[in-house]
Amino acid sequence: MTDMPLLPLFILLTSLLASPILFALPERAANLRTSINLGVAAIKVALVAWLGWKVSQGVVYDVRFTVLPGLDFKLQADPLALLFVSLSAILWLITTVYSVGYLESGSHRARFFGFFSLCVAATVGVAMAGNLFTFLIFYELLTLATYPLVIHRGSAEALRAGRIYLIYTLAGGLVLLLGTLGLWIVAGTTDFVPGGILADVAAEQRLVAQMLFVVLVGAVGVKAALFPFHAWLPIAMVAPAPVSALLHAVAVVKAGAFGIMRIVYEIFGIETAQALGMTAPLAALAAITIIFGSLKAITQDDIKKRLAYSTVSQVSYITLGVALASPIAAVGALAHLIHQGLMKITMFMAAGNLAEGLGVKKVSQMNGVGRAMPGTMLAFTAAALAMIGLPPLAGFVSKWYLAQGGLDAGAVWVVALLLGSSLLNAIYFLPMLYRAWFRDGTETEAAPARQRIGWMLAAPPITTALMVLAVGGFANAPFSPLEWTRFVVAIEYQE
Amino acid sequence: MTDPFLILDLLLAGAVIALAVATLTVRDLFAAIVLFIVLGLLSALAWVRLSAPDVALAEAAIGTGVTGALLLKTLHHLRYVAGTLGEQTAHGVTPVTPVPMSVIWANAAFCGLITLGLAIAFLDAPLGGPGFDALVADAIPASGVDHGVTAVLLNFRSYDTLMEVVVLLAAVIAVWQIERGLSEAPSPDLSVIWQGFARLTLPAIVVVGTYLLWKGSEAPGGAFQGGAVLAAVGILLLLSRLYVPRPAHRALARWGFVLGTGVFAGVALLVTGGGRVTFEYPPEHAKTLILLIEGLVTVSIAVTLAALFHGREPVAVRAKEARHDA
Amino acid sequence: MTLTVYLFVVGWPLVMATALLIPQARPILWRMMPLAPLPALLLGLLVSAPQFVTGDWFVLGLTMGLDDVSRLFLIFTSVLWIAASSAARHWMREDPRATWFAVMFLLAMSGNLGLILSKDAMAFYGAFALMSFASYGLVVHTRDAAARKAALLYIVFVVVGELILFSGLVLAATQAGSILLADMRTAELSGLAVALLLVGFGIKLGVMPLHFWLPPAHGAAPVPASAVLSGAMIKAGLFGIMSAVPLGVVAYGDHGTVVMAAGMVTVFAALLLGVQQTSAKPVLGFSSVSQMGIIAIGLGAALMTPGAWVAIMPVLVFLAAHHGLSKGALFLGVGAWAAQTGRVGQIVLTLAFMVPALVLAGLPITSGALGKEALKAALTFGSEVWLPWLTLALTLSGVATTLLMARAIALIWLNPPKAPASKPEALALPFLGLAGLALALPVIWPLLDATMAAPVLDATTGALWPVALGVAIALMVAITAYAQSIGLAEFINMLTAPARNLSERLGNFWAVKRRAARRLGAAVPRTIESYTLQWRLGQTAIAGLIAAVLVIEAASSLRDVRLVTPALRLGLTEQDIGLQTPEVETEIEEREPDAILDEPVE
Amino acid sequence: MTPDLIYGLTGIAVFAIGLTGALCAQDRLRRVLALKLCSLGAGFLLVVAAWREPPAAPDPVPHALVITGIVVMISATAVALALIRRLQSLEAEDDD
Amino acid sequence: MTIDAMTLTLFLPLFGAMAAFVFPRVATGIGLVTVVATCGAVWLLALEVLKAGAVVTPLGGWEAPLGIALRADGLSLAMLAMTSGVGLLVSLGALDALRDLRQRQYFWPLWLLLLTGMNGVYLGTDIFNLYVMIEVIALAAVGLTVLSGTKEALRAGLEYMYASILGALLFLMGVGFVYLHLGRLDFAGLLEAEPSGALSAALALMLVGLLLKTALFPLHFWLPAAHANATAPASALLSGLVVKAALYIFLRLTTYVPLPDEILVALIGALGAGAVLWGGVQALRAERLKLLVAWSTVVQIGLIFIAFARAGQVGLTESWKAAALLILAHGVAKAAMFLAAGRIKDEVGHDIIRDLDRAEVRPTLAQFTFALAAISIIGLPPSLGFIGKWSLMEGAMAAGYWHWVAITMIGTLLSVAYFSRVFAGFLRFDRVRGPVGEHQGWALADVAPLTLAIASISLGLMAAPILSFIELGYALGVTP
Repeated sequence: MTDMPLLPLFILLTSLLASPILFALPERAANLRTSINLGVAAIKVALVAWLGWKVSQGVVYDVRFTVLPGLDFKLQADPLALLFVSLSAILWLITTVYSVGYLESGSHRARFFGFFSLCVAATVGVAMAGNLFTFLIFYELLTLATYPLVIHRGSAEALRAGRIYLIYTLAGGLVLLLGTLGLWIVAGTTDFVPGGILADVAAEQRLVAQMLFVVLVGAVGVKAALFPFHAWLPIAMVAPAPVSALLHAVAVVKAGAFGIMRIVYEIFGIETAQALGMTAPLAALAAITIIFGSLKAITQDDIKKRLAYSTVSQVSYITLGVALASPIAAVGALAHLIHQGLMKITMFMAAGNLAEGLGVKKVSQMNGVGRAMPGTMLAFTAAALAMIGLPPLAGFVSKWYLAQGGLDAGAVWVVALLLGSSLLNAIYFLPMLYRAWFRDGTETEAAPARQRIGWMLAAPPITTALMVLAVGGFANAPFSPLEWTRFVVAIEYQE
Repeated sequence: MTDPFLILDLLLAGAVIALAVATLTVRDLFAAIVLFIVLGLLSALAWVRLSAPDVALAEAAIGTGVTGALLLKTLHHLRYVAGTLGEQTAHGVTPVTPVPMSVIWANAAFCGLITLGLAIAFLDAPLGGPGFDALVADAIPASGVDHGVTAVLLNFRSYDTLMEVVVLLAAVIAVWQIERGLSEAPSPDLSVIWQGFARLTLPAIVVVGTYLLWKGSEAPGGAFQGGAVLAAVGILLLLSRLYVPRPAHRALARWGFVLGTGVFAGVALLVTGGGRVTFEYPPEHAKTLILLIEGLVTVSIAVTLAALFHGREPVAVRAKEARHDA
Repeated sequence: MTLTVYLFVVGWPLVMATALLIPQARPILWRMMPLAPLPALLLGLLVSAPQFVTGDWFVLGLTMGLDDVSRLFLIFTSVLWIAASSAARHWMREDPRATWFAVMFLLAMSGNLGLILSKDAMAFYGAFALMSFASYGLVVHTRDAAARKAALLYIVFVVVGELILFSGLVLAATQAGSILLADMRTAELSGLAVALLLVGFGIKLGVMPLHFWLPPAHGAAPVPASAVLSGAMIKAGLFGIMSAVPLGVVAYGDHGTVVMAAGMVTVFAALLLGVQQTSAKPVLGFSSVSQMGIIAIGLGAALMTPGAWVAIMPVLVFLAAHHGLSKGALFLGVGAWAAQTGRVGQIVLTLAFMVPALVLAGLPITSGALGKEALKAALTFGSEVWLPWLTLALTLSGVATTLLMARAIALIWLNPPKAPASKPEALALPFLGLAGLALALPVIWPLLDATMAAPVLDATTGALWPVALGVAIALMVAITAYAQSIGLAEFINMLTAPARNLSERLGNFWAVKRRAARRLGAAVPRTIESYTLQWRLGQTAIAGLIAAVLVIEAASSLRDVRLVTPALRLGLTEQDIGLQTPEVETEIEEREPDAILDEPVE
Repeated sequence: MTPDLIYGLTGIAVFAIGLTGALCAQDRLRRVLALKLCSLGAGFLLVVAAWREPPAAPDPVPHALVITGIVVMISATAVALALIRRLQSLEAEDDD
Repeated sequence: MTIDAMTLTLFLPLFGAMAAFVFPRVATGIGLVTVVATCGAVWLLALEVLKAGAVVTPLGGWEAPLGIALRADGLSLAMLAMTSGVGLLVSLGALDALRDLRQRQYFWPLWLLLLTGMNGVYLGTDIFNLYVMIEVIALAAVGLTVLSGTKEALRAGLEYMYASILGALLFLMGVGFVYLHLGRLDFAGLLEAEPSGALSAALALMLVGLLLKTALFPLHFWLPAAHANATAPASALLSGLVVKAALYIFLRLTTYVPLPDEILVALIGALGAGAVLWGGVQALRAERLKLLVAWSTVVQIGLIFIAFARAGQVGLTESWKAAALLILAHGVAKAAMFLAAGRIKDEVGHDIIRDLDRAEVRPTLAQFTFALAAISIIGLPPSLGFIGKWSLMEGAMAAGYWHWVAITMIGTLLSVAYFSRVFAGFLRFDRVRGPVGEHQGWALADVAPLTLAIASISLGLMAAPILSFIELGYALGVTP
């Protein structure tokens, strides 16, 4: 028994209800808006913490009501969901602070924060969806809520980016709808059940099950920026910095990766997926994406684009970990879900600070920025080193587990892949650090846009950088993401 | 054995079809409308032959008479607007791009196919077959009237009839709305003799109409026919300019339009209660109520039809408004 | 008769060389050039060994003959000479010093054949010297600075080598008490004699540290000369050692250790030096050095453990033939490539070039791999202490050779060798022939001498990975080098270019299609719409639809379809549906609770 | 051969003629006429359906329906004609 | 005088219409009160239906074949509820949208008569009565169409009038054939009918008549112009509600009269597919916002017919539910969309899509409303449109009719494409010089469309109750 069975719903509603209020606020009511934003974000963190405590006590949450006969809208708070919910709640709080600072003098703030809030609600919904149908609902909501954020600037370029984003994600969503329908017809349910629901179907109708796998994973693969579907992500970089940060760290891309996880683990079941012969191609695709993304990142001069391609690469670690079908790799994948979020959000906020404070938008302009903005660049450095995978930072932990998992699954190439990818990471991150710290800033001195940034911009990246240090350094501590991940994986692998 | 009437039937049918074709193909619109009126009258004749005098009356009065008047008035207006008032040979009133003959033939071919199909279906159907005859016969005593058609109209299917009056109401509202501020074509110049004729005939027509209404309960005739005949009075009044609507008459006209409907619906509602549902007249008052309704509906119908003929809402027209009322 | 035959075989090139002095005969003689080594080949193929002929009246008594080993040497040497002379015919066509070259070429040929056929020290030495000195003419042929420098180095080494060899032979003859090589082979020679012999022949063999002359000389000589220099002549050193040193009879532990060590060093040091070269032929020269290192390993093992000689000897012969054919092919290949004028020919020849290159590197099943595997097997009879190292070295030599070959191929393209104008296909033919022979060696060899071939045939096919590793390293190096040369960003751009091109092309394709579609999409609906409006097709559709429905209905009534309404299908009656008016006015039945919604709609 | 048969077919023919006219006619007024023909045809059909062999009285219900139909039709006609008048005036104004 | 809820639903708007006509000065007040009261009546009726399943009133006490009975079950009540609910909100929207006194004065009686007609259709069980009702609807609707009085509106209205009359006459001819065959005109008679030539003819005529009135491709020719040129509330009513009446009759009719053949069902679906594709293409081409919305109505009607045909003849027992869901979804969303489009036009001064982004005034709330409605119309979760599309596709997939799934998906993509044109106009700012007065807080006029739009989204989560509700009273072949 729970004393509050609707807790997941409340967590969803906190940001969902905040959104219309934020829409309705007049543009000039900045203080009120800020307090609502921060208040709701804080409440949400508190609620999630409570939920986490409850769930760790073994309380099972299951909120549902019937939408169509046999088809439920269902929220659940299993450990996997909780992992993602906590990530989004915490990062939302931080990003909100950052956005408030970032948009201090911008236009359309009511719209921005309204959709921002909606976007987080959708992410939370994606996390806590108890079946694929509910997942689909929030997945589409996420698309719709992020579109106005992507095109926030309202320029022709932004609109073009938004259109591409919309085409990719809505087409993906449509395919997901098709897949969900197919699943429902074939399996009679769309519930997420550890171990999968398709074992019988896969045994009887192998081809159908395979097609279903391709359709479903392909559909969410669009948001996860899997190789042939990655093109929207770098283009969507026209969005304001907090949006990019959120998009890459928690919301869209992670929703895709999370979807792959749910589909592989809880719709098909890892054994069934393996028996269908679908995990190997998925792993190969992930590998291609990892290398491709890194290679593309090297050639980018625009900081945000470089980071975007880095995301393309890094998110596929998660897919890889899932596809390797090894519990250890799964730990790595899940841990990377969290770790990458922390690292990438740090970097994007730092990049935003560079653009805001110094007008630096290109790698080639980064000379000497370390001295100009030491705090921001320290955070960036920590995240970059973590990305490369230096112990004991966050990235190291997840890569370590992925490599172990690869060996465990008998795929030695994974180790080579990770080494290669880390090398490539180094190739594109180290020059940035080098420029920032060891070159004299000739160009930035001349930049006219130079101005001081407020604490609301400076603090968030430093906070997340500290978290990057913490989750890596104390990876084995109780309640660390890694520990929680192990717990989740034990459930998914039914050990 | 040949029924002598059959020859009449065949002739009549042939004439009807020929007139129908002629109505659509004759080039002059005025002629087309006249042909249509003839067609309507012949149809009414045919329906008399089919023992449907009520229908024939209604068709002759409303379907042909009032409709014909409306059509002619419209044609007059259009020619006035187009500036072709004097030219009797004008073919059309709207500028049109010709439809290719192929399309016309295609349409005709499809319609021929439809005719064929419908004819087969008709021949296949049981003629003189099942109907409401028995039910009506059973129910007539309780209906409060003797004449079948009136019983159906005002009792068994009074709901339909109410809605039919509502249709009229809707039409008059729509027409007022549409024509608001429309400048009028000058009436055809009716000679003094005409006016005198109108003066003489009007009372007679009123008497005929009232009689029809009264007869309706036991013999052919009834509210609609009566109303139509009375409407003819209105039309004559309007045409002869013996009566010119004024803005001040609007309120009265409105009341006139809704009178029948309102009373009809009101009675339908008022009789409820005590286990009776809407429209269920207490048998003892049935005849009275029906007569009341019929009478008032007749007035409404007459006023409405006349108003439909007149068209415009009588308002003080400002020049600007007349031009563009958008 | 037989001595005459032998003398003819050796002397025929000399005759031709003499005839070249007559200008009128030159064209014919040039055309006959490939025929010069032909008698030798026929001798090798037709005569069954062993055979000894003596001509006592020559000098100190001439002894010539053939045994199993020299017969095989004779065959592959003469094949090489045939190929080289065919190539030379075309290579030298326009050369102003063609006659000079031809004379030297024939002299060297004569010497080379002669030393193989010689069975006594004097004849051997004479032929050896003839060959060595005539070769100077070949090396110096172009007369340019590099050639002169190489020739100088060459001649110094030759002179010193001849001196040492002479001392060695004299010492050996003294100790054996006979000038017959066969006697020396069985005598217990002193360590010094053996050492002198080894050094003397070693210079020819090019084993480090006696190799300095070899790569420049091979690089400087014209292509046909390089082919025989590398393919045939350096084998004379091996042949000399095998003929004169009492291998398998006496153990020379120290010598063996030195030779073996030198061999091992040679294998890899040649690699390091070879990759630094900037044109293809010196690289191939270093590859020869490296290959001779392998042979030196075999020799060293035999020197240490005489018992192993029986096993090692056939393998060494095989390796010599293998290397001779492959390397000859490679040198000719460089020439043939250089003669190509078209890109297609170059690419085709590059691909063909890879055949002997891979054979040399030891692709499994080819002679290179078989030889090495056989050598590994034979070495098990030798010192156990060295065995693992030797095996490792031999295996890794595959990697080294692959790298050298890759370097050579790369250099062909990067620094194309020059070639005189001539018919490209005429130069390609000898190359292809040799390459084919090199590839087919494992098949041909048993036909020539089944006994000698046995250990080779018994050998395992060899492993792919050394070659693969070599290729991989080469590729990586190449990529790195390329990346360095064009800059990293550019390089990555290039790497991703296919994807980008594809996406761009797709994008363009789609853009074109989209524009077309947009035009079409704009035009077609407008056209349709205008027709629809003008012809009032919507109106026609009304009639059309009614007609269609009627026709469908008529058709279905003919088809005897059971007509059921959805309501009836579920077996509902009028009463169920509630259409029938019940007796009383308003029907409000009490139904089962489950038909009523659980909760009222808000 | 009975009257109902004759007039029934007549009705169908008039309906079809009207339909053809409604589909083909370009002139606004003519289309109204064509539609009127359709309604006439439908009236024929119902009246015929109500007809019984003479001693028997016809079924009054279809008669009532036809009367209703006639009234409905005149309402529709009136509205259509009003639209035509108004439209023509507007168009004429624009031409000026 | 005890009047049952069903009669009230019918008579309240009728009396309201008369009153509003007679007292033009207070027409607005009368109209609003009437609509609210009608909502109340529908509510009462809903309670009765919830209790009893189906409620039948034989008017005049005459039983069905002779008299006319009114019948309310889940489906008809759902339609009634949609009509009155949407109607109420559109009425509120009309308060602001109709600024001209005369427009207002005529709007109310016409709209209330329209409401009467639609309520009559949803309660009717007699096909001749349905004919009269669709005529009431037609006249009132034409009156509303031309309320703006522009030439375009009049032209469109005339075309609409022709189509309406012709459709009704085809229906009437069908009624004649039904009588010829059965001798009765109530639904129950149809249910008992044995197939015959006359019934087939009747079916053909009535079906096509109804298709013409619902504007199913290729009989849609009158719709876009009519809906695009009417005033905003009129468009909302016409597009959201009026075409649904004929659709409803179509649904009822096909339940009681056997569709002879799979081919006919496939034909209907194919016409729906044509509507989806052609309407989508035309919407992409449309230059004016309201025209685009009107074309999207054509598309949606096509989609409803696809839903109807999604699983063939055998599947009709279930397919009608999908169709009904889509009808409801479209009614609510399209009304919201037209009202929002009207608001945008009012504020910006024009509704040329290409120039929307040049406007310096951006009625944010109306744009937001438009976007919300678009979500439902596109069929994105969790809107009711999504649920409808879901059931459509589910049925088609389960029956193996993949072509309907494909068409639906193409239609969805098309709708994204044409709506994104509009969104780009809303959200682009770089072509405007000077500050944009964007967020102007709440405008009262936006409340009605916004409420409708939010309803269209959130009703999706209530699909299960709605679905079980429309099954009440065995509306269309549902076993208990």
